[in-house]
Amino acid sequence: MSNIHVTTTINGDSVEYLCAPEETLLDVLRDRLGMTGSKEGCGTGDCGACSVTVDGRLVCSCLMLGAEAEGREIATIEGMAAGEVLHPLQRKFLEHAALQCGICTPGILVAAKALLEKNPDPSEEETRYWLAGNLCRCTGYDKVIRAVMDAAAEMREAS
Amino acid sequence: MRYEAPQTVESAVSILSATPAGCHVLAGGTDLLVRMRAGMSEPEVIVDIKRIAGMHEISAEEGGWRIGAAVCGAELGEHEGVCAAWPGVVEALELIGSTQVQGRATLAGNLCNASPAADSVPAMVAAGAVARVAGPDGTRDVAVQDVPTDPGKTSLGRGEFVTSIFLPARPERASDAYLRFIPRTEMDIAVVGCGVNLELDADGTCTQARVALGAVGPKVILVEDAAAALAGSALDDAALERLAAACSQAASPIDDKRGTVAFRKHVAGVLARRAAIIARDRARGEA
Amino acid sequence: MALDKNPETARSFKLVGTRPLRPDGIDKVTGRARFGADMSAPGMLVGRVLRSPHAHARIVSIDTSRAEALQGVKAIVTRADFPAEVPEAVADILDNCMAGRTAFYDGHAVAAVAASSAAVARKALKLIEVTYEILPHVTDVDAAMRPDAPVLHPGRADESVPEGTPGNVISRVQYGHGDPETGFAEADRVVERSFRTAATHQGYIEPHACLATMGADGQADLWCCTQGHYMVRGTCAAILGIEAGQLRVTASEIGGGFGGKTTVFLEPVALALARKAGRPVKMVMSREEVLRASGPTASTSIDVKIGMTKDGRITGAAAELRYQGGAYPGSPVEMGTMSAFAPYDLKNVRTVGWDVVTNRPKQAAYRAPGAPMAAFAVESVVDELARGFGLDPLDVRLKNAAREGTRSSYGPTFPAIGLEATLRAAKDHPHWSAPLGEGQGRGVACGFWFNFGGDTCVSLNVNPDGTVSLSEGNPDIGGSRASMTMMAAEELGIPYEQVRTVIADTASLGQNEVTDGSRVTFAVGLATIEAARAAKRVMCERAAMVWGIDPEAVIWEDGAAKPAGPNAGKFEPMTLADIAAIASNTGGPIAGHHEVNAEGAGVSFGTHIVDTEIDRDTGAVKILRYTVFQDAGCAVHPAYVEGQFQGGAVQGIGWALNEEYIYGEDGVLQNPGFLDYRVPVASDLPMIDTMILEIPNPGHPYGVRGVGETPIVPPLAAIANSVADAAGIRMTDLPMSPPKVLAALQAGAAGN
Amino acid sequence: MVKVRIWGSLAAFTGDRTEVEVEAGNLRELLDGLAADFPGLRPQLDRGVSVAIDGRVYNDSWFTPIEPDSEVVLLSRLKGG
Repeated sequence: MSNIHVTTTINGDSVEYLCAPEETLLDVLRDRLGMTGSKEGCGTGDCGACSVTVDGRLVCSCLMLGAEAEGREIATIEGMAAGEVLHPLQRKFLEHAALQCGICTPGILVAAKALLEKNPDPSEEETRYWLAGNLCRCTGYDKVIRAVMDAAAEMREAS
Repeated sequence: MRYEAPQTVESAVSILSATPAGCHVLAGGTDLLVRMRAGMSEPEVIVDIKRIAGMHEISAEEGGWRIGAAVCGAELGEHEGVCAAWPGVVEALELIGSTQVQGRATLAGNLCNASPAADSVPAMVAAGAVARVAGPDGTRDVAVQDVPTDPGKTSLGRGEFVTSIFLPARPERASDAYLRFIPRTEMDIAVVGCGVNLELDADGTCTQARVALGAVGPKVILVEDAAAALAGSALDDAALERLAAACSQAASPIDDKRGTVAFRKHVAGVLARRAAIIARDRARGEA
Repeated sequence: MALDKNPETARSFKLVGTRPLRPDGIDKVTGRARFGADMSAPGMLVGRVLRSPHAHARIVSIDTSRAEALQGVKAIVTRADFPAEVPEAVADILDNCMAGRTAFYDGHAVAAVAASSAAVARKALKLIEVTYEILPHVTDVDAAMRPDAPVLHPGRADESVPEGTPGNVISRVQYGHGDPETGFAEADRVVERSFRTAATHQGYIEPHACLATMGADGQADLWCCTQGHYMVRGTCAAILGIEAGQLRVTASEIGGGFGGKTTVFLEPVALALARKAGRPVKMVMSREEVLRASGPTASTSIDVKIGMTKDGRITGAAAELRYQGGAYPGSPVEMGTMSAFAPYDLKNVRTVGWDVVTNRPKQAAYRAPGAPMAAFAVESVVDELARGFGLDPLDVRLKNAAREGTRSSYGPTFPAIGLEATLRAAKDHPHWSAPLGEGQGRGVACGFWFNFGGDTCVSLNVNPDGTVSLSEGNPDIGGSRASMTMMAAEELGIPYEQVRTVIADTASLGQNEVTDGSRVTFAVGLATIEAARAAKRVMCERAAMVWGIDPEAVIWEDGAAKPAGPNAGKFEPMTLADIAAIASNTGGPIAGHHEVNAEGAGVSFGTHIVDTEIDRDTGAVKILRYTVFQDAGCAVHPAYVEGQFQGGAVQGIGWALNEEYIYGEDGVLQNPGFLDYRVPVASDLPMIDTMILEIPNPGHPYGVRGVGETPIVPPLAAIANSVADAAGIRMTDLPMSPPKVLAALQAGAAGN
Repeated sequence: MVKVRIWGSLAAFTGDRTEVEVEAGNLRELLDGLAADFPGLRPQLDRGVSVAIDGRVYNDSWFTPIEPDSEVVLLSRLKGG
């Protein structure tokens, strides 16, 4: 069982790592690269806490092998803020108290960002269906949905 | 375990042929990785087919559409041509899992996983879709309904894998629809799934229909009686009633954690009726 | 003693009641916050647990030799690695963390391994050979109470259980007063009905995780996600036979708990592995392990009988509650028995509860433990009676509502309570009178929960630059650092930003009760206020020294010490920063602290209204509109109070509609994953509207009541009542999953 | 003497009475008095109880004062989530 050498881009930085063939991208991010912002809530693609984008496409990093990242562009929660300036979604989540325990928050933020990049003006229903793969057990989703819609409105105004 | 990402079909076939039992094809990986994690699959080799040229392509062919084995649900949903011609197939694939899963899951993978509850398979069977299979003896085309044989089993031979799915050309006034029943609004495996594909003539009479059911038998069921119930009708209430009855009759489900026999048989008819109405309205250009 | 006879409810607050950003917010939106599985240590090993595949089996032998021989395996522990005798209070907990002679449920831990990598650990588990002798099993509560049921723990029944009761019944409890039979005789109609509820799981998104180190000198460190690191310290020390003072436990950020993280599962095992291996060991549960082997709540079987006059007066009420709490004694049946009829002012009431063991994982607390199931049964029957007489279900509840002076169904007389206020608010709310469409229905239900206090320590340090550091000992599970910061700043009269609150480890503060019983804002808030008051006293003394006047002649106002009046002298106020700057010159560092067993928490009530729509062809129930009315006493940070209301309601919606533990004939859990254990997803729900009522709790200086648990109590019945209104069917078996609703519709079982 | 209401199933150990009288000026004296007067209650008292005094619930605080006219109710030990 030999490790695989992977060269990829994470949050704009060129990254190289070695990983075992069966290791998921989530394992690589958390255990090899120390990027623990992506969380494992289920390991089976049912909770969305490990959401990242790969070449701009939202995926569960637990459902992708680390080896598959070769040559791809990965974006994680760690790359969402620009230095000390929070992304509007991050700011709105704080303003709306859209997190309680915060474990699902990184995944929801990554997923919401992917939504707004595809659809800057989502309806409540579109937002709810887009985020259906991100389980949150604390908030009942109410404030989460409000925060995403509010961030979308602010981003539309700013653009 | 070994991970291989060949760049050609030939090279993929040769790796697959060399380790027939312990070799698994990786397309979207949304089933394979879950099985591996649960210890249900322990492949010796994983062949990632996403680096093979053409696997991500959707191309027009003979009036229909050829969809590469690595085209994910999100990509298919963004393709205007396929969405216009085969909305039922597209919505079936798009129902699988979350937005995240849509970034990975493929028609070919859903087919080859051979789950009786696979969402896209009844829609593809109703559509008369054909899988192109590459193998040691070259390529062959197989009707989608002949690919799965039993839960988790396919008719693919040693060294073979699906390289694309072909959706045939559409006549005028034809459309399809897929509906499934799940307890929540998202994130579940179908308790019952139903794909309906219809063609109408100029005065709205159904000239041809294909109806397929999922999750109510060991593999997808193409319900001939249901098609017969619709063909020649104006898709009126009486015809829809016969359709529902035929589907409830044809369903041969089991009791399990996701539903009971009685529930599944009943809902098979309900969904067939509802899907037929959607397909009819689409074919009429009303939806 | 905590009781404050003079709550400052009349005073106007500057910060309390506002919505500042939470202090841990940026860490949590950037991925920096460290949760249970996010910590690592040099030389860390990976720990994994081998679990019983059988529902009930005698462990004949465990052979670990082949696994030990595997390269990279550093330690394996079985029950033999734990003390043979442990204090009685932790005996069941140890047996649950690592099985002794018997595996009592599918998923019960039987061995654990620490290895150099996850892959090696996985391989090692396969090499451990366990010989089981399979025993007959029982997972259903009613089946477990039959005389011929296999008995898990012969002889464990306590003195409350009558002679001749089947062996899985561990205890019996009875509450009430008056005579229900007399009451039934006075009724115009008596409804008697049986209910069942499935076991559900708290469903926190963060699986249990910990990182343990333990040296040969007996000193140990543990990092873990828990609702109570002091509880972890005490329990692990007792189980491992070490001194609590030698074990320092640090609480990570916690990814949800809802009661499920009020006990230990992995922690003692990780410490035992770390001790044996001499290296740090990290253990993280998979989701499957969480569902199979942590602590879901009880499944129940409940009979309710209520008599009512035709004008809506309840004349008599009785209930018999049977709760299975898994493989060990301690289901929350007592709490169910006490809370079942708590919203009502009853002359004649009796509840009987039975605690039953079965071959399932030992239940852990789940948000208002025991109450939602009891409320489901009682509130369904109240609704059926009201509906049967053509009465408004809110009017019926108002007519019978418990209020100040009511002798509660569990005994004590209620002080000022907010139930009536929630009912009136519900009745006046536009939701109650909004029109409904075809196939839609509206339901209402009430819920009650006790709140707790318990041991609490807070230290407040005034730093030389005039900032304030607050240390508390309760993990922040839903924004409590924000409310502590607010209460400290409010009391000191300084800006919110000037205070930073941290969760201290077990070595840094005295004993703290677990984050449970909706206690944190109440009890830790109370201790925070008292700690701030203590610091203010010191600061007033320092100012008095500087001014050369009596400390009693100095008051604290708007963040500064001031002379109490003209007679005290004329001095410019000294701000907190002024006093902090000269602390070294006036006696040394300034701090306030408070340690208390915060007894005397106030009870809490809520009323929920829900609209549903039924798909008559498939039995699917859709939640259209939802409104929560609850008394919060005083909402310190209203956004997080609303969040508790909304989150609790949605957990209740999941329980009502789709969540359930499904066991096969073989006693094995069939749905140990988020695919088939169906918690609500965003698209299942509407917005959850809330109305916070504030009837001050006289037991807290600011009037705070706990709010976290009550919101999960009403939804089960509210939804069942809404379904009854929409479709004329009375659902008595939770969850109301589509096959059951469809079957009820098809049976035309209206009113049956 | 303080009147103490106990829950129904404990009456088996108090001669079928659900209200008993105990000489007590605080919580500790109450619990000790109950154990002394009704030894059958001892196992339950050892497992733990809560006590409502004038409508407020106490778990452990021994020296919580109890007035002769206080309403005192013995409750199952409360547990939260």
